[in-house]
Amino acid sequence: MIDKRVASLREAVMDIPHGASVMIGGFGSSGIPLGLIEALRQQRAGDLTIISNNAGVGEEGIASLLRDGLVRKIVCSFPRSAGSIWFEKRFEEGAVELELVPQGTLSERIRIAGAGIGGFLTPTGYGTKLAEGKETRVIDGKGYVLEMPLNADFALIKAEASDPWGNLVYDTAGRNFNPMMAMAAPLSIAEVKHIGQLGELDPERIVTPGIFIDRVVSQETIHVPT
Amino acid sequence: MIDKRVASLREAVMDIPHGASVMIGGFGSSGIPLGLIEALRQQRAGDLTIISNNAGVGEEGIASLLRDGLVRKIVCSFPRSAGSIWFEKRFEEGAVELELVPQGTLSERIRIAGAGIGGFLTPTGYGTKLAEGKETRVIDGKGYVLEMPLNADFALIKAEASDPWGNLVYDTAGRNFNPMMAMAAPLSIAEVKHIGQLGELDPERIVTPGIFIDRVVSQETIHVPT
Amino acid sequence: MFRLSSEDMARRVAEDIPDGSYVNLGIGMPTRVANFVADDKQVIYHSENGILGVGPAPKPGEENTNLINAGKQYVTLLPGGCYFDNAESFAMMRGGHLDIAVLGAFQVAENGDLANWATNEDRFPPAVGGAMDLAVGAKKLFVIMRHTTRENEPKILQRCTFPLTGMGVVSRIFTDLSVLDVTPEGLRVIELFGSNTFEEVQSLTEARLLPPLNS
Amino acid sequence: MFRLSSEDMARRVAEDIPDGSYVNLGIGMPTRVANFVADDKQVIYHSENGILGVGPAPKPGEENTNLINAGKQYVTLLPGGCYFDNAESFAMMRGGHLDIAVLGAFQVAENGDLANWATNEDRFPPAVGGAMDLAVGAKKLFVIMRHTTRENEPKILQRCTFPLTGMGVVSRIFTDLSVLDVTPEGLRVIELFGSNTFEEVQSLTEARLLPPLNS
Repeated sequence: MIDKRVASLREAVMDIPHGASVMIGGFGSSGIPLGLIEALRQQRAGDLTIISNNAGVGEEGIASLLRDGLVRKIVCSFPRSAGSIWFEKRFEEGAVELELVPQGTLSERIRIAGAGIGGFLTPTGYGTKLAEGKETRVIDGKGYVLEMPLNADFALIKAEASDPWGNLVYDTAGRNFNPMMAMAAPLSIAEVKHIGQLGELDPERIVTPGIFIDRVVSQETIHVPT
Repeated sequence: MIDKRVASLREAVMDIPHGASVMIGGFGSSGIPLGLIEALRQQRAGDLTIISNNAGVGEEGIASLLRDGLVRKIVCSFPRSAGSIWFEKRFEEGAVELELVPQGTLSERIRIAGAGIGGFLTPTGYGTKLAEGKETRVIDGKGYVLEMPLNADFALIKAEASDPWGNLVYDTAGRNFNPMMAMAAPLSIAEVKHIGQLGELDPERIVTPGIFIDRVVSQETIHVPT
Repeated sequence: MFRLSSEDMARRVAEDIPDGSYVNLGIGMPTRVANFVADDKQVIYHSENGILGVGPAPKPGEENTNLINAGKQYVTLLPGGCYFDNAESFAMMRGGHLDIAVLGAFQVAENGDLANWATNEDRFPPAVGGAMDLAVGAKKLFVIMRHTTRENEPKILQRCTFPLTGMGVVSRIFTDLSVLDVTPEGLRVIELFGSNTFEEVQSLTEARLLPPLNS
Repeated sequence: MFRLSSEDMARRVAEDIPDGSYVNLGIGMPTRVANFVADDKQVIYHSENGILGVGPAPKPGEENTNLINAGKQYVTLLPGGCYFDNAESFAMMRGGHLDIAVLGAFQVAENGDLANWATNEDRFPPAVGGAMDLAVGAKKLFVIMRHTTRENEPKILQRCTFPLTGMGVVSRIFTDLSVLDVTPEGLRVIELFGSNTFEEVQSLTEARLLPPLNS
């Protein structure tokens, strides 16, 4: 029997160890697994490498991991936003390392890691500082940078609904990085609003097939301890 | 006003010229734009390069283009099936050139052509006859072949339903190569069962965003002349 | 010198967006261009996080935290719009499917080089987002920016001095003084606002300009 | 020699498919394995054209020409199944997300090389389909084939003489005579069917075999 449901956010992230690399879905306020991040923060694993489009704002989400000193390195495209105070502070202190990746290169590097592809040639960033030290080539007069796969030990995913097999449907623009990240980690954990019965989700609306998901946890049945 | 509807299959393929490269969606009997192929056959453009997973069976679809001598070259993964008599005949005669591509490499080459990527490294085919003459490299002990984008002048797409903006939803496994091919040609033409009003399609179910589609033609309003 | 207001700059860019275009508007001033596109034009807006057919801001109380644009503002979806993941969104951008992207800039060079993501004196950690992908991918890249810095230094240069976003990517520059096209021959002034003369605009530009073709 | 029937070969493969596995079955004999997986196991079948959760054949009259498997047979979708495009389907395969793939073969070499898509005497134009992607991508690759050709020539060789599908990709070989594992030390017999002896199986195998560990 395949049943990927776990009973609590705490249990869902319990085995993420010190030093792990963790992908976290989301774009701004959209599609972020805030419950899983909070459970990870309380779990106190540190020295983390976080891969996410943004670096968090205010006091919640990735910002709370930075505030608590749990992050060693962050890989993202847009760390600085209105309110990204904890990222800015930790970066200025030299406490957190930043790998800045153009957004489309970030999502494609994650996708190819999940797709078993060893690298790809992108025109993005050619001739810029972000391509320094990278292999390049010119094909038919157009310059390309060779970019490599980006995977992680764990992926924290946010979706709208799931089923016991881990199939996921999303709400509006909440997809963003979640579908690719679900593919790129050997252990992908999804936080959803609702887990239905098998067959309840419209198969034509499923965006992330359950094969990419290892655990699902529903906000209906769990409570984030504070 | 954006309105991509055209009145007939004939009109939809009218400007495909002699010598054009044409992608055709489908896998076996599934998701093939049979009406557009028949209109293309009647239009009599020849010397075509056809990119499709299969080479047609019986007397319809790609097989009818081969029978009528309209195809110069075929790029596919699985040309030989029960009933692929016209492909076999034309191939034996030396009348049609074959470029055989592993299926996953075929769909990814088409995808990257649509995604503006200049090449990718795949482990598929490494050390085999299908990688002969291609650039290879070994990364962390694993061998990869560099594969290049595959685009075409036109793409013929089959979907279930559309709207005036060209958004497409599919039926079950009818997606197959259609979504990637829609991206990889400057002129993509979709044959659908039904064209609804704008807003009629569930935005969460749309698989091919209309930006990739240039013309849609509905089987409801058109009739294939015979 | 006659200088357009920010609003009029956005209005001028909007004039050059044809009916039926797929358009991505960058964060900040570029986003305002949408306010001035004539009602008789149908323009489909793309948002890099994964939306095509972005609609206006929702009514108060109807905001959905998942439904935001690249600038993290609440938006809605028009009928005919749809959603997709970030990899597909950037496939659209990088793959040349968007007709027009409008971006702000720190500097533009006469060969079309764009610098809009970092300066040499950053006190903040850098951020790049989707600018580099848009720069290489859009069929036409419009830049909207003031012609000079607040200190009246030229921003249109022979070579950019700030880190590049993309090489030779800009199609057209809309400033508060004029409109300029990047051409194989160099930067050509195609419109002068108000009473501005070619010589006046040249004097505020480091790159050498070509005069309007019909002047 | 004791030789398993095709049915019993498929039954034997089915025994080695664990509960909860994601499995791709190749066209032909591999597809029959599904018929013998015990009812108390939940196995999710993948079809390369873009299905996860492939169900049994539809009732007559309920066929959908769009809903077919890789072998072009009509199928159904189980509750919990879903659809995706071919690029995503092969991302699953190439990316190592499938637990087991079962393929037929012309030849297997002692180092795990697989030859299953072309011979040297093809009278037909070649076809490769998804075999090469499955070969490199599945976590475990099971081969199901007769131990020898119809002419009693060995198919398990020191080196394949037919064009390769993949290098060093096979995990386990199920033949009508025995089950063999590809190990760093070489091909090890892990099961002998009926009264077959190690020596008898070796005599029908070109590659040198290692005896069962507990024999």
